[in-house]
Amino acid sequence: MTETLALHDYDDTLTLNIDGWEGPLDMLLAMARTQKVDLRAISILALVEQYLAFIERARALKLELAADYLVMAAWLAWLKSGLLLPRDPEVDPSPEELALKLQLRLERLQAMREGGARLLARDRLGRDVFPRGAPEGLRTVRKARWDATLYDLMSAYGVVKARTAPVFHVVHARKVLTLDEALERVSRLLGVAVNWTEISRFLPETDDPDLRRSALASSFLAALELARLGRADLQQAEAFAPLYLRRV
Amino acid sequence: MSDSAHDPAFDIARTVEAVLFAAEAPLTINEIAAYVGEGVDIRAALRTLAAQYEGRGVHLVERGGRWHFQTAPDLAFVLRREREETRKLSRAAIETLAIIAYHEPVSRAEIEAIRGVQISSGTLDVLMAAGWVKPAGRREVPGRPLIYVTTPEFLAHFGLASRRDLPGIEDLRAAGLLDPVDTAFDSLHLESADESAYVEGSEGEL
Amino acid sequence: MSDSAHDPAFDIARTVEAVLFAAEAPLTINEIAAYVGEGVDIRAALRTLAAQYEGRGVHLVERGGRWHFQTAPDLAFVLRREREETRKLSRAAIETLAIIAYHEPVSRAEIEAIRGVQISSGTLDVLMAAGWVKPAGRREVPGRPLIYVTTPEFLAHFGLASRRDLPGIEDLRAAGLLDPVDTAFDSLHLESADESAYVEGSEGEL
Repeated sequence: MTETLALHDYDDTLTLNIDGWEGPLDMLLAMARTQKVDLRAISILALVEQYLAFIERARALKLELAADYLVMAAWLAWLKSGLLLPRDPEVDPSPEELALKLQLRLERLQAMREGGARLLARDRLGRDVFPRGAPEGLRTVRKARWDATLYDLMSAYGVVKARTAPVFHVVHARKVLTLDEALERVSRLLGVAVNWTEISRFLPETDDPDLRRSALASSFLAALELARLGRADLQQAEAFAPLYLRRV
Repeated sequence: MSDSAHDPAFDIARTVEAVLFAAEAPLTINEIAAYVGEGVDIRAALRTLAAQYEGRGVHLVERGGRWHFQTAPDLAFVLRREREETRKLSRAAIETLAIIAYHEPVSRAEIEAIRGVQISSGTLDVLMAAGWVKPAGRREVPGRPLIYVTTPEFLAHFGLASRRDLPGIEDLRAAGLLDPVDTAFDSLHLESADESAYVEGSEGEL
Repeated sequence: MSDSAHDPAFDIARTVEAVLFAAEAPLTINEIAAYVGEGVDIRAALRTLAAQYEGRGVHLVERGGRWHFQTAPDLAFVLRREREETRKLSRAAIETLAIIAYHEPVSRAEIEAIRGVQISSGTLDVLMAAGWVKPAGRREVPGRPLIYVTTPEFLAHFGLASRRDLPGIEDLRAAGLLDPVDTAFDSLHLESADESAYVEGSEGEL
């Protein structure tokens, strides 16, 4: 393996170039392949020793190693002792089982590496085989099918007619006492009243302040009108004092 | 196509075929030769290929000294596919269509007068593309505006035997389709006003 | 190529030929039928065409249920364009692509388990940017990891009619090399359990 050790001199610090490997498993696979082509026949113990020897050598050279390489080394050292010591039936899984799993992992990685290489060696589109360089292209002409029903048509026309119909402005019937109503009411109540009566007594009973104000205004006008016609007298002590009416 | 797989002329022809197929633009004989090799009778290979492709879905053609494959002209109609998409008419389009149907023949200015809104140039185009409206001459007034009418396809689409089958104004009124929008809005407004008045009133009573 | 110019099957074949020549991407049979017409035996036409083009400079091929014409592989040396140096994939990318292709659908953690290293962030991106790999939902296990599959473009690029054509996939499957380590271990262990029991037994006799 020493020939794959690439040593670089950076600022007096020796760094082990392990960029060539994609992690410890990859490195183990590379080592395994130096043993045998058929991974099923390799010696895991020999592989472990090879790996540990590599790590030892790297340490002796004071090379920096990524943590996962050291973790793998520790695990393999433990596995090695397990494989060499007399079997302890209490240990589960057994070192042999772990060794077998490591071998299975190496086989699987190797299989995918070969698969990738075989894929890349195929006749690849754009490298070995070529599609048509200047295809005319297929066109999809979108043709709109308009969706509208007779109802849509009718209601649309209704909206147009409604929108453009002459507009009648209708003032909403606010609750008011019209002058005519006030005249009628004040005249009638004046016929019943005997003496000076305050104008508020002529107003209809209501909690609606708007109606009350309207009634007051129209009743006041009605009183003025009746006074003008000579049918009523008005009396007020001073400005803003209560207004009194009396039949003439 | 041919069993002369080991005929040198066939090998040249299939190489030229591949070169022209993969080319991104028509190629001159010199350009083809740059791929296939000098001293090769490209012209003969092109003649062979052109004859082989004759009558097929793809032709080998020469245009101004450059060669390329193109799909057979008689199959051009196949290469475009029509796909129908159902789409809803815009409000402007359906209103315009309704005005034309009820008032035809009408000019654009008349449609706008009835709608009370201008119509964009695309609106009539859409209706004409749908096949429901067509121009029907010009009105003999100043400016000689185009006038529009509905088509038999319009009647067919809306299930009408004739324009007389269009519901009349009275039918529309009866169906509530003439209710002025403003009135409807006002009644809504009043209702909510009453509601809030009621709420205030009840609070007052507390 | 053929003189059966008025044979209906020939007409269909030349129409399919034109559609595939004109197409900018491989087409499925349904897509071809959308142009050529429904109720037409596209499959038979494709078989006819594939046979007609066999041995020529251009081949008709199927890739993942999609059909396209491409130049004959043996003419690569003529057509290969020096300028288009295909960007080299990293070893990580190649292995990851192989793992996805042979194991799909597969999660990132499963890829990492096989490779023994974490996937750097760019690796899957490169494969997805190339259009060869795409996410295909999540695995319903804790963590709901994304799972990845290859695309029809992957099959087209590597000249595979389907994933069954992946090099050596049948051998790998038969050898259990596509099974997870634990599954493989369990089956091996069961087999060898009898064997080792025997060996231990014989040792016991010594």
